[in-house]
Amino acid sequence: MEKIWIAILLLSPLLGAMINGFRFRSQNYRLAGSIATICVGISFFASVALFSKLLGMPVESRFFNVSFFDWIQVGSLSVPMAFLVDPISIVMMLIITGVGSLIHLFSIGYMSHDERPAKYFSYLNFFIFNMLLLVMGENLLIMFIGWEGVGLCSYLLIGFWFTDKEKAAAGMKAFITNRIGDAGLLLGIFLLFLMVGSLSFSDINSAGLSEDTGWGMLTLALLALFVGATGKSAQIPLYVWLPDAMAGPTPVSALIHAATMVTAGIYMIVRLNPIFILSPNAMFVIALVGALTAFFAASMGILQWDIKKILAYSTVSQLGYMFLALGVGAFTAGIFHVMTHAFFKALMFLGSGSVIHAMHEEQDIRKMGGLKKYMPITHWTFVMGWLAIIGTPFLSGFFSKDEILWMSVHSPRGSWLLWLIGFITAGMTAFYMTRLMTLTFWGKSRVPKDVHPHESPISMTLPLIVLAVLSVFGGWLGVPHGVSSLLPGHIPHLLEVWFGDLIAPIPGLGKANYALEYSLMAMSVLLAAGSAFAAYKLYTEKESLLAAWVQKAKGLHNLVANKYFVDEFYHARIIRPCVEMSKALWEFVDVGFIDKITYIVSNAFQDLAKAVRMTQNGNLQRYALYILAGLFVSLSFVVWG
Amino acid sequence: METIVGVKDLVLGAPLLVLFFISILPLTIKVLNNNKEQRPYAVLLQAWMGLIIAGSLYFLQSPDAVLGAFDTALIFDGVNRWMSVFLILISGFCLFMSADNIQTRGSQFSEHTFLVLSSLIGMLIMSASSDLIVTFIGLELMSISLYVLVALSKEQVIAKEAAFKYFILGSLASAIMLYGIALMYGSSGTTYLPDIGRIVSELLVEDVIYQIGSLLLLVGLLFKVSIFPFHAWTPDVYQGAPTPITAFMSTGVKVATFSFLIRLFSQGIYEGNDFIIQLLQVLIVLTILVGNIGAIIQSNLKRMLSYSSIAHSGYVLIGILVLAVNPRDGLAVAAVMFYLFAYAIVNIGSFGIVSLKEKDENKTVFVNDLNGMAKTKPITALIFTVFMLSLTGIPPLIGFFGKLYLFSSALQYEFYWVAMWGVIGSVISVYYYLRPVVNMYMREADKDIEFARQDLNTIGIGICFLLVLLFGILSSNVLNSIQVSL
Amino acid sequence: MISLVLFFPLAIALILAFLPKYWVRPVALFASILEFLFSLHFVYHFDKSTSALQFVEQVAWIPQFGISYFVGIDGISIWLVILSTFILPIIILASWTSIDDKIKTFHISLFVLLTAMLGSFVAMDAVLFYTFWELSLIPMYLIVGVWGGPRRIYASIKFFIYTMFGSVFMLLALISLMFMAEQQLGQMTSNLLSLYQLNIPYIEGAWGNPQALMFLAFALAFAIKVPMFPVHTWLPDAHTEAPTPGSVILAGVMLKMGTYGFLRFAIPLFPEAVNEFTWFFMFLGVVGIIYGALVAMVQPDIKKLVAYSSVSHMGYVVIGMFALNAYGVTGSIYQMLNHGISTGALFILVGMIYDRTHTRKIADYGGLAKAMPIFTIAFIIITMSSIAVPGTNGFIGEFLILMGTFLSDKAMGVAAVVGVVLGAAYMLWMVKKVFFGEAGKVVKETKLEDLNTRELGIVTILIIMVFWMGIYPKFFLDYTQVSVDHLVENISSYSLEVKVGE
Amino acid sequence: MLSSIGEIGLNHYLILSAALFCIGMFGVLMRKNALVILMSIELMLNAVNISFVAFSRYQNNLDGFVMVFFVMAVAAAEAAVGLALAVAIFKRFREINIRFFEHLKG
Repeated sequence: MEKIWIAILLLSPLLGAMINGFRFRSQNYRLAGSIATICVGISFFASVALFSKLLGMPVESRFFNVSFFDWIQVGSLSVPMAFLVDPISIVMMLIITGVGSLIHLFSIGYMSHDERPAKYFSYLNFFIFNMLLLVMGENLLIMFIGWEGVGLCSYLLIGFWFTDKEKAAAGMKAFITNRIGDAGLLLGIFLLFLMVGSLSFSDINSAGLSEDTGWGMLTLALLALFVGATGKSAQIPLYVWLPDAMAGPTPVSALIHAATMVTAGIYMIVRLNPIFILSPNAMFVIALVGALTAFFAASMGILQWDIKKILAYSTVSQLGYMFLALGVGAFTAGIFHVMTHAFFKALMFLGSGSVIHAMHEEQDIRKMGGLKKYMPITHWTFVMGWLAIIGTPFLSGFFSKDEILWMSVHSPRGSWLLWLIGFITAGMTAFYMTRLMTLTFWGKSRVPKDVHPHESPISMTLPLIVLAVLSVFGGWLGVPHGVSSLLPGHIPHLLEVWFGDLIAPIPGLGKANYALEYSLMAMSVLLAAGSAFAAYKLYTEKESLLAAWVQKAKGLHNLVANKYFVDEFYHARIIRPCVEMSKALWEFVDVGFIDKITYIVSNAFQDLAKAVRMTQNGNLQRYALYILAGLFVSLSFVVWG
Repeated sequence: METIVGVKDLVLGAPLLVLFFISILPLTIKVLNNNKEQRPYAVLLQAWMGLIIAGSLYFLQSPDAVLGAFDTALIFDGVNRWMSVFLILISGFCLFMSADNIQTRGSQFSEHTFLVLSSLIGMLIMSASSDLIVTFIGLELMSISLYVLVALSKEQVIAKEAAFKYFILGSLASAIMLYGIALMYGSSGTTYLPDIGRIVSELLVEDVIYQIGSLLLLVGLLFKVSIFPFHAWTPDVYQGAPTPITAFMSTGVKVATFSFLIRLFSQGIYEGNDFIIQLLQVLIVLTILVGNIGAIIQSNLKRMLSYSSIAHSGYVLIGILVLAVNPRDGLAVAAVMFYLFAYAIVNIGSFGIVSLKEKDENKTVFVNDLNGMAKTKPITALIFTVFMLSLTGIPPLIGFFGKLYLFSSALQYEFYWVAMWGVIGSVISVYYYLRPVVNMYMREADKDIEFARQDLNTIGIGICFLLVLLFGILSSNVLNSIQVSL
Repeated sequence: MISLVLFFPLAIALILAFLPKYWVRPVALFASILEFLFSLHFVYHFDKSTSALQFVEQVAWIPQFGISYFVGIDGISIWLVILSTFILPIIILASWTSIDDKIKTFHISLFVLLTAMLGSFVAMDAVLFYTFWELSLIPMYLIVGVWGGPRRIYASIKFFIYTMFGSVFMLLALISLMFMAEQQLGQMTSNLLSLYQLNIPYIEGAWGNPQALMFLAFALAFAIKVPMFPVHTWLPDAHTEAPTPGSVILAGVMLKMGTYGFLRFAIPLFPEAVNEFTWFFMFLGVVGIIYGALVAMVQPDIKKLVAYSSVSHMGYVVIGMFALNAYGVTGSIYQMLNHGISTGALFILVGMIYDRTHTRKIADYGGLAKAMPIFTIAFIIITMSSIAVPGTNGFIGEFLILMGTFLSDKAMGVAAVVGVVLGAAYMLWMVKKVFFGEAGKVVKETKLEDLNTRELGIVTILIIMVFWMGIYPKFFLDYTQVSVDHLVENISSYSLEVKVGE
Repeated sequence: MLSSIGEIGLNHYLILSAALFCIGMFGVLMRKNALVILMSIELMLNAVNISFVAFSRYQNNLDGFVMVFFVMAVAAAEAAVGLALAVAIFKRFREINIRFFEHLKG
């Protein structure tokens, strides 16, 4: 029975993509949009149905493992086209299809005056299909299909307005950076296959691999997988493609680069958490990279002027948090932060989308300001998202982020340094988010004369409202133990209960010291409030003070504003030498060396031929001389030889 | 022991006698109606009648009998029978060609036929003889008639020069050979090959005279098949001579000389003579290289084909080299004969096409005269391409199987280096054999090519073309029938 | 049945010679489709459970040397036969308008080339294989030489001499194998099944080590044909100068004769030499991948870029084979098919633009997507297949090859994976330059109309194949499974039998 | 005076014929005049005749003498043809020095 549900769930977005694909020339955005939204809606209802069915099942057998046909059958590798729906994947599926359908609805309005709406919706549906493949795959290889499929879709969608050279280049950059990650993932898959002999998740997790405290084969495999994750979830060093990916339409950024695709890396690590636990070194690396990414991304976010770039760096920073959580072993907190982040980040992206739509494609916040009165709904929903992200108590951001901060200290794999980095980043997050709010919505209006911002239509504001509600109340799904003990009625940590034994416990986790937890929580709330207030003041009245600070820290300001020159570094140190080398290779090895040898050989034969021709000079006696010389030489051999 | 010329000898010698009388028939007819030249086809008819009779006489002999005539001076065994039939076929085709070619069709066609037939008789004697002096006489009869044949061409300048060069160098070489024969006679006491063969083992050890003699004899013969140091005359003479005669020389002389070389080596004259084996290896490699490399930049088609014929005699010599190691290797003899058969067909065909292109006397055919022939004369272009590819040794044509058999016998006796260079030589040959193909198919004709109507010649070319294709696939039957008759 | 499939094209070539000009093309197309249907007979009657030779036909050809006309099909060669017969109708369709002079000779050489290729895939006798191997040179030489671009003569003669140079050494090795058969098996034979029984002496490290020398002779001939790194320079020249159909058949099928040769001759005949030289050939393969990808990145000409990309792809096939495990070898056979289809399709598409714009310089292009949307979609799908995006055929092949290589030699595996990234880089870079961005010189000047029905038909067939082989590869892999396992398990003493009851 | 010279053996004749042969050879190589070349070839053939006779005398069988007649016959035929050719060339080229006909080369 659930086999049909899963088939419908997967195939309806594919079907939607096909329908829109074949009529890609049609201008009727409403028809195309509605087909796409309905298809994703069907998947959403199917996942809700599966979710309810899973709820009813007993804890230990709470999964569906459905195989359709044998995909690859070579040697001892047998890969069935099989799908696994269990607590982890159902959560991801709900996020993808839920947030996805909201974003599809939003896109109808957003894409109203685009010339190729059908093509856009077919790509979007194809993306959902690939993302579902990724999360529902029963083995690493099906996951890998979804993995590269979403990479392909992000390439197509980022480069959707391909007539513009930068946008096409951004698409290509995204695909190639993802590909570098995928190469790492491939190596990880091979190493795992070498150790376990099968690629299916259940076999790998239950293979009983030994603890690998050093840098053994297991740690290398896990690090290779992590390289794949950094490629897809935009961590250092492969995060450069995400800010440029903002070239795509805003709903795309909301869906792909906030809610779903970028979380693929986290899903994979959570899916394989039993073996990640076995290698403390790998987890330490993950945690460290996560923390550093969070810190640097946040710092870069502060000085950006493009509304979508700020949100992009904020996403990279939040992803850094999630990897920090995974690195210290708080897998549930990681997934919980994925969910809450999906809500408020999608909300903010869509909010920025409606702002850009209203401001006729204007994305620079220096030309905005005071939009509060023009766009009330967008403004208030944006405020909800803002409050959630900076971690105001009892909103979704607060629960998930503080859980991560607390675990980064409390977990044996964590350390005070990690907490400190997280703590400072939380402050910075509050600062840049408030800066964004003040410069776009509050403050005095810097809107140029000819632009008249107006509120977006209902089809765009409805998803905003729904997401705002989710951002506010989403937090209650995973109330941390420390907080729940304060509140009456002791609300359980629903997600923890829901995942049950799928998440391996962290070895050596001590008793929670609530006092320390509360003090840390209080400190982070105070820091957030303080930096938010500072940002508000700086960007409304104290412009001069801001300018003075910028003047004083000239070098640092320039460095951070130019994103630490990372792009230029990559270009200068990796891409250009690579192109130079290939030019040199082609010049000197192919044309210069190998072809030269063929020329040399053929010229040698030409000269030899000329020499032979010289010997034939037509003189009779010269020929007689050859004969007698030949004779004389052989005679001398006979007589003296 | 007295040697009486009995009836048996006459019967066996009948083909030669028939050919002799037929050769003087056209001359006598010409003299009888006071020197008025008959029409060329009449002369041709008479010549062909003689050839058919001689050919059928050969077939009358039972296939595996080894018959000796004139006190076994001439031995008619399997090898000789095949070679003689080849020679008769070759001279037949060449007469076809010369009947149509401008340079040879003129007023002296009956003299031309007489000389061709007497040269044929010389070849037959040479291929049948097993006595050094009889070979010398056969060789001289062949060569002298060829010297005159080359000079007989209507074209004034280069034919006379070629004839004179051929004459001087030819007689020099035969003088050397004769000196060799004298020394061998001196050291062994007889010129009868089987006798020499029996006493050669103890002769080799101490008798330097014999070694020098056998070397000189070999040099004389190698000159005839234009092996490396003695090849210099070939390009000039083949280019100078009229095309039918070039075809006749490049195939007939080679077949006759190689059949005598087979007789010589299989009697064990050079068995165990390490110096000769080393010398032959060096000469083979050098001949193949000089032949192939020399042909690369030739712009004159006939000159290119002459260089290629040098290279091909280098390949055939591999078979003789194998015979030097093991005189009784039937496979090597069969390989040599098969290669000669393949080479003869293709060469006559190619020279036939060259003579097709010669409309007036002093028109030399250049490689880029063939430009665009694929458009104007598609069939001739195809035939010429097939000939070139067979010379290169591309399967499934006959040339490839000839090379395959030769290289297998070479590798059987561990002549790795010889096989290596032979193979590299055929790769080099690809370049110049494909140049005409390039001109025909890939270049546009600046002026239209029109051929003289030469129907006899076209029949000859057509037959060669069919033989090349046919015996490419069925090469085993030819090889089989040769082997059976050894 | 094989002889029918093998010699039917020759008969057609003969018939075409006498047909009037305007009948040549339809008859050729119909005959090639017929030929494809005949070849499907093998797929239908193929017994997947055995690794033995099937549809065997044997006739003594040259008894003195033990050479026989001995043909058969097994798991390794079945799909290559089908690929050849599948590609031909597509080529004839693709060249419907682009070839206009001497079309009779063109189609005759196409059919002779098909016989030569089919022959080399089914020949189980060494000399017969060599005959078909060399025979394939002539028609290809004519196709490149007569209908090619400006430097066609240089390119065609270079192609001919390169391949011939390699194959003549193979001939010597072949003949010495026949003599070894005479010593060890009593009578000289070039029948492959008995040659497999030979144990060719392998003297460690000695200069004259027979097995190593023979292996290298065979390997040289096949390496030139594949083409592998140092001897590949003939391929870009041949491709840029060849007409579209020439490039398609050259890249589509002829390169596979080299890799097939490795699988059928070089690896099974000389097991010890293979073990010793595995790392060397894998190294060359990997160098080929990375070198091909890097040089492809800077090519100004689309066709040269695709040519270097096929050097890179064939590098994969080679390292897959020399991984000597089930994944690598199956992957390499599968990659041969994929390369045939995706690179063939690429050349057809490039040919289509070339027919419209008569320029192949990437710099002239730009913004093609706006002018020719359907063409762009087709090109992007084929590009995805050639850079091995999952869901397309390229991914299956490359995944299996990379897994096989990684399992047999980690360092090579890692280096090969780099190729995956470079592959994406140069292809997408080219797609960006040609299709996206502002309208380039070509789009502004010439009026480009999108694909017509004929072209659309060809492209759809190829795209269907790409997705079928990507989504349900089991159908294809089942055929090769047993033969590959048989080859991989007893590499050291490989032997093949004829299926009983044939 | 004669007896002091001692017995004239086979080697003397061989040396004589070898010397004559070499003289003939140098004649062919050095001289420019066509007729002189013809003559030197005749000289080489006669040198061979001497060695034939010498060998036949010292092996006292008659084969050598018979061969001499064959050689002489062949030499005569060659001379005839050679002279005919020389005359034909002289008529055409008005020049007997062989340096002049080097048209065929390369």
